[in-house]
Amino acid sequence: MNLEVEIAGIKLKNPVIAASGTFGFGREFSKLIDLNLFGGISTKGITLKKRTGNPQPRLCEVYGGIINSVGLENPGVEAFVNDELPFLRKFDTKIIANINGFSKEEFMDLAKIVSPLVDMIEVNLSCPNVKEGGMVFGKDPNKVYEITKEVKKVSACPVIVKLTPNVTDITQLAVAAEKAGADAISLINTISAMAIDIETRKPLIKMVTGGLSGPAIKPIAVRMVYECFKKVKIPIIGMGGIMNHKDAIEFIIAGATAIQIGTVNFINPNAVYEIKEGIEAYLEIMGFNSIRELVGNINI
Amino acid sequence: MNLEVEIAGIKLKNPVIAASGTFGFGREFSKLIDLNLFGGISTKGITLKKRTGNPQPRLCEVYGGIINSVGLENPGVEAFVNDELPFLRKFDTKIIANINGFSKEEFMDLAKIVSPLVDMIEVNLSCPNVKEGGMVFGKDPNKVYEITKEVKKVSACPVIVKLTPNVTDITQLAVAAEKAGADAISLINTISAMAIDIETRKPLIKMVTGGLSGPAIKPIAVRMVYECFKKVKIPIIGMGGIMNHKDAIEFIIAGATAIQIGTVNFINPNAVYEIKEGIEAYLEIMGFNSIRELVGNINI
Amino acid sequence: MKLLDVEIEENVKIANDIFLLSFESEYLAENFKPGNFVNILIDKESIYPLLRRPLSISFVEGKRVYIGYKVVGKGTKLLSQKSKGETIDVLGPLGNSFLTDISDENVAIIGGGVGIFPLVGLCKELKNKGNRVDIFLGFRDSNSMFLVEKFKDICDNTLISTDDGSCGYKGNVVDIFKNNFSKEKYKVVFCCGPKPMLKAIKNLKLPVKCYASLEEKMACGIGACLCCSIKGKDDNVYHVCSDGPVFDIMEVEIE
Amino acid sequence: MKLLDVEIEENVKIANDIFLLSFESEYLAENFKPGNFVNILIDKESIYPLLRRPLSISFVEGKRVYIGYKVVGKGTKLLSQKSKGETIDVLGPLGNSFLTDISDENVAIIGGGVGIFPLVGLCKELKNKGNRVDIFLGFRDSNSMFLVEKFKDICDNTLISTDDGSCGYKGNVVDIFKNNFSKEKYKVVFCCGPKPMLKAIKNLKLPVKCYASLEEKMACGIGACLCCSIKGKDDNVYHVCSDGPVFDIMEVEIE
Ligand SMILES: Cc1cc2nc3c(=O)[nH]c(=O)nc-3n(C[C@H](O)[C@H](O)[C@H](O)COP(=O)(O)OP(=O)(O)OC[C@H]3O[C@@H](n4cnc5c(N)ncnc54)[C@H](O)[C@@H]3O)c2cc1C
Ligand SMILES: Cc1cc2nc3c(=O)[nH]c(=O)nc-3n(C[C@H](O)[C@H](O)[C@H](O)COP(=O)(O)OP(=O)(O)OC[C@H]3O[C@@H](n4cnc5c(N)ncnc54)[C@H](O)[C@@H]3O)c2cc1C
Ligand SMILES: Cc1cc2nc3c(=O)[nH]c(=O)nc-3n(C[C@H](O)[C@H](O)[C@H](O)COP(=O)(O)O)c2cc1C
Ligand SMILES: Cc1cc2nc3c(=O)[nH]c(=O)nc-3n(C[C@H](O)[C@H](O)[C@H](O)COP(=O)(O)O)c2cc1C
Ligand code: FES
Ligand code: FES
Repeated sequence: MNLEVEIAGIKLKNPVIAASGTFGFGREFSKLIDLNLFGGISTKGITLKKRTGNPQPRLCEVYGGIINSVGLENPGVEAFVNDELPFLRKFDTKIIANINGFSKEEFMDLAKIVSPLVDMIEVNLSCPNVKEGGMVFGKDPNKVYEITKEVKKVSACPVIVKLTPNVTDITQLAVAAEKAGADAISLINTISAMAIDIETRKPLIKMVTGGLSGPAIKPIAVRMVYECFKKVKIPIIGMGGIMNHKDAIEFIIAGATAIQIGTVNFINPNAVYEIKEGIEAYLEIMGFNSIRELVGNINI
Repeated sequence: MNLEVEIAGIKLKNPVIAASGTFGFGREFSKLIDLNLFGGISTKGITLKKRTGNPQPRLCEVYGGIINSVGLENPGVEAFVNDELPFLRKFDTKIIANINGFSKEEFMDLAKIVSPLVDMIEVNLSCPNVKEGGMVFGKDPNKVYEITKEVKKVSACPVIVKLTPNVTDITQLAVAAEKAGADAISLINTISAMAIDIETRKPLIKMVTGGLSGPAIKPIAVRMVYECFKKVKIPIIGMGGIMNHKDAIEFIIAGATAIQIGTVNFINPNAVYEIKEGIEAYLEIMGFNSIRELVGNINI
Repeated sequence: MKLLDVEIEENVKIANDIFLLSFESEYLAENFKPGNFVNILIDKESIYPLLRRPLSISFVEGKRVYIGYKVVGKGTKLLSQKSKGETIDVLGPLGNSFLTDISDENVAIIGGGVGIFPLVGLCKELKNKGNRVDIFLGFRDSNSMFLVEKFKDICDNTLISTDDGSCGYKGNVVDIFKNNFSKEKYKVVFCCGPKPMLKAIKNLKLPVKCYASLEEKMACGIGACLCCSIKGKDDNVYHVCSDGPVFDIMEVEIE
Repeated sequence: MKLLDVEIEENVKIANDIFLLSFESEYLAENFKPGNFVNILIDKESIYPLLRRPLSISFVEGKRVYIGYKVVGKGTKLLSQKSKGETIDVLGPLGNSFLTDISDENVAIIGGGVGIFPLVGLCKELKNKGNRVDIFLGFRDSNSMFLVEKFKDICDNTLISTDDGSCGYKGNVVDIFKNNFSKEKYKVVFCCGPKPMLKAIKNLKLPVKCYASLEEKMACGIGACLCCSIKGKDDNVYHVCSDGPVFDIMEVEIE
């Protein structure tokens, strides 16, 4: 069964990509699973300078999901290029650098530095856990357009724009990204959320709100992928709460060319394998010849 | 322990209200539980004319939640007033009429008819399951302002405006409602969502998308209540995924004066009782003298 | 109807993926009418599955209530893992029932798959009232057959069909029924089973009254949430949980 | 580290809300170092609880691995309901370990509450290497005491304190330790327990090395998600799961 998918001329051997921020730079998970299994790996969000991230607590569990507020802790682009990328490059999988600027110029600088060294870059216009940049830009279609356009100009590799779900109409962001020349969009990033410890009456996340991920957000994510699929022609990378191959298939039917898995990695590091196998079996049973036939193939 | 809360001069003996659309007009649940337990009951959404609602399927289950697309099936305002209200009026609980227009004028007409007969009206500017009115109006702060203003003019009782979470910034809606004279706001209505049957590749909801409710949406709802609490002075009625007294207390700490319970009624019809008792015990253990001390009493 | 915590007496596999569960409940046993169902909360702490699951009461014996079900998804799987002594939360009896105030008549009953379960209680009641009952049972194959002996004990004639012919007639249960039906022979027809079966029966446009027990996804099970709507004649809307599950087959749209 | 499906051998209550779980795993037993923990997936199908739960390996005996835990929330409650023969999914061994390549030294170890569990393996190892080990154990009251006999068997001195004085010294375990401590007496100090206890120990500014095992909420448990950060000196960030859980107490901020 052919699981190969193509995004802007880049061939992924299968549609399963590790989601940014849940997989570090692959090193830790490489001890548990074969990274070659992945169609691609999106790195932990990278910034120009090293960041120590947000204060504790950064994590809490809620019904069917987790809220995180890591706040883009990362070693900075230089350390990424020197210390992390060579390791990742050893594997037969596409490397996607998730980049995070706090201004248009920073996004451009990051793109200039990493785009020649990776297969794709993912412009994170949706981080809910930083006070500038991220979602602050990403909620505004004009900003999405502007940043995408500039990044495209300087990027040596295809550009994915990662969209935030915390908006009235995500398709406006998708259309803005497409118009600006994005090669693909990825969605959704986490949904802004909050939980309170009723004993201490303190928020369970130090920054008060954080980003909700995991199964709880899946039906919202599937809806958004479907909405975007109707509005843009560029490939969509879908994610949000995928726990197994059935969830992944839902996203593909809704219009996703590829999918990313995040939170599930913490629970079941074998998820990539199970999802890949599950999709393959499904395609066979349902009589499809290739996964491409399934993308957006919804019966309305 | 004093559980009484006040909204625009109306005293609710406790803060637990049955959420609109999950409780019909009380008749069915009255066979299972004592309706006098509720601080208030928000009725099934009422329209001027009878509506048969959306086609089947209208319901599906997802991780930690349900998606519904009832589409405001209801007998129309006349039948409500004649056939349903007299029954509801027998109980010692505040009756809130949830009204749904497809134009400003319809909202006004509904308010004129029902407001003299009930304790409060809840202007539903957030139904995701109709093609006009509802959320289509409710996403636009200007429309929220306009409709609230006109409804306030003609209403003989306090006006609650029910807000949609499907927006970039729910506080804009809250502020618009407050400026227009709303006596309270209630949030959140369901979140637009979608699920697909991977065998048939059909959406599990006939109208393709529906509204997500239940525990999955709780952290999003708590966040929105907290955001609104910081922006408006009028009381907030919080809801979204409340399953037990702990969840209810989270909403109150986040800033809700009262709470509504929806989906949980389907699972545990005793929830109202358990939540009321649970809040009471909590207040006692934590040394509060009244529930009012808890509203918005968050430790940041 | 009441909310009841009941203790499982038995929960046994009786065919491929098919289980028969029983518990004691005087209240349910006394108030049961054939066609009624219950809405079961399998695990109070669970948020997935979240909702209760509607299952028909198959039959009662003394205080003992029997429910038969097929494992199709997460809820029924969880239920099948419960053992004797464990407690489940049951809301019921719910819904209307088959019209059974007839006596000394010839009745035909058609059941397909798990739709067969609620027919046990119906057959018992009709026989108690002195009717002659022919039952037509459709199964996928001989491995998925259940309760056949029970029906043979109760009914006058038990006709069986399997899709693959591994037992009884080969083919569709509606065909067998059609071949046996005549206006003179039967006064009334009852049926329960998958939608295609019910649709085929409706399309026969029988010259006698025919009542079908229907299914729709349910949240509340008591008529409050309006999720389980079904279209009737003249743009009427019914609710399967409270107006049904049993309807005059000609009065509702079966899609 | 490996992902292992292990079969529960025993899961018994040993004090108020406190359980001791064991299973056989040659791999874990062989690779275990005192201080290591595992990340346990209690129920593969569950979405609430969703994440794995980090629990220290308390000690090993042959191939048998022991884990002690307190029921505090949904995950540990579910775990306490598992019985012999049931399978759990265990990821481990994880984290660094207490520095134990010392011999013929005097060592003080302080444990509070469930922080006592990982100290059993530590004491065993230190004794094996010929050290003299004094352990200070703090419990809430005599009903919440556990493994005391085990420590008495292993260690040279076992000093106990309870908050209410119902057993041993009345008061805080740090106070007892402080009264017994001198620079000459102990070469190194190890500790594990609730944050207030660790903070109090840090505030003693001991003139000898002191290592503490810390806790932070964890998602991955292997250093990938960066949720379990802890501030070190000079604006450094460590991760409790991969750089820890054991840290030089003076090198990290304990809030
Ligand atoms: C009035 C009534 C009586 C029924 N009686 C029986 C019976 O006696 N024996 C039996 O085996 N089955 C019966 N069913 C069908 C039974 O309710 C479903 O098989 C069951 O809910 C499946 O749950 P699940 O979690 O295993 O499946 P899932 O597919 O995981 O369930 C997902 C959701 O869909 C709903 N659902 C799935 N299938 C059906 C269905 N066919 N009808 C209604 N809702 C469904 C579930 O309740 C749940 O909300 C009856 C249904 C109704 C409405
Ligand atoms: C490295 C390490 C070793 C540990 N060793 C032990 C041990 O040997 N024995 C023992 O009883 N406990 C130990 N704990 C604490 C144990 O992880 C928590 O008590 C447990 O996760 C609670 O889960 P729950 O579902 O019952 O509680 P809940 O409160 O429902 O859990 C909610 C969330 O908070 C997390 N959480 C809650 N309490 C803690 C905590 N104290 N530390 C970290 N995360 C927490 C849970 O993992 C979960 O993600 C250890 C923690 C860490 C980090
Ligand atoms: C702990 C954590 C850290 C994350 N960090 C990033 C990040 O650095 N950049 C980014 O684009 N997305 C980040 N995300 C979002 C995920 O990539 C993904 O969009 C989201 O978690 C939804 O997918 P899931 O439900 O499968 O986890 C992070 C998510 C989690 C849980
Ligand atoms: C089946 C169903 C029908 C609903 N109908 C209405 C309605 O008519 N009017 C309205 O304002 N909200 C309606 N709602 C939304 C609820 O009142 C509530 O805002 C939402 O379900 C979130 O709360 P919950 O998670 O506790 O259910 C409906 C919800 C459900 C599940
Ligand atoms: S299931 Fe709620 S009305 Fe029928
Ligand atoms: S728990 Fe993921 S880095 Fe420590």
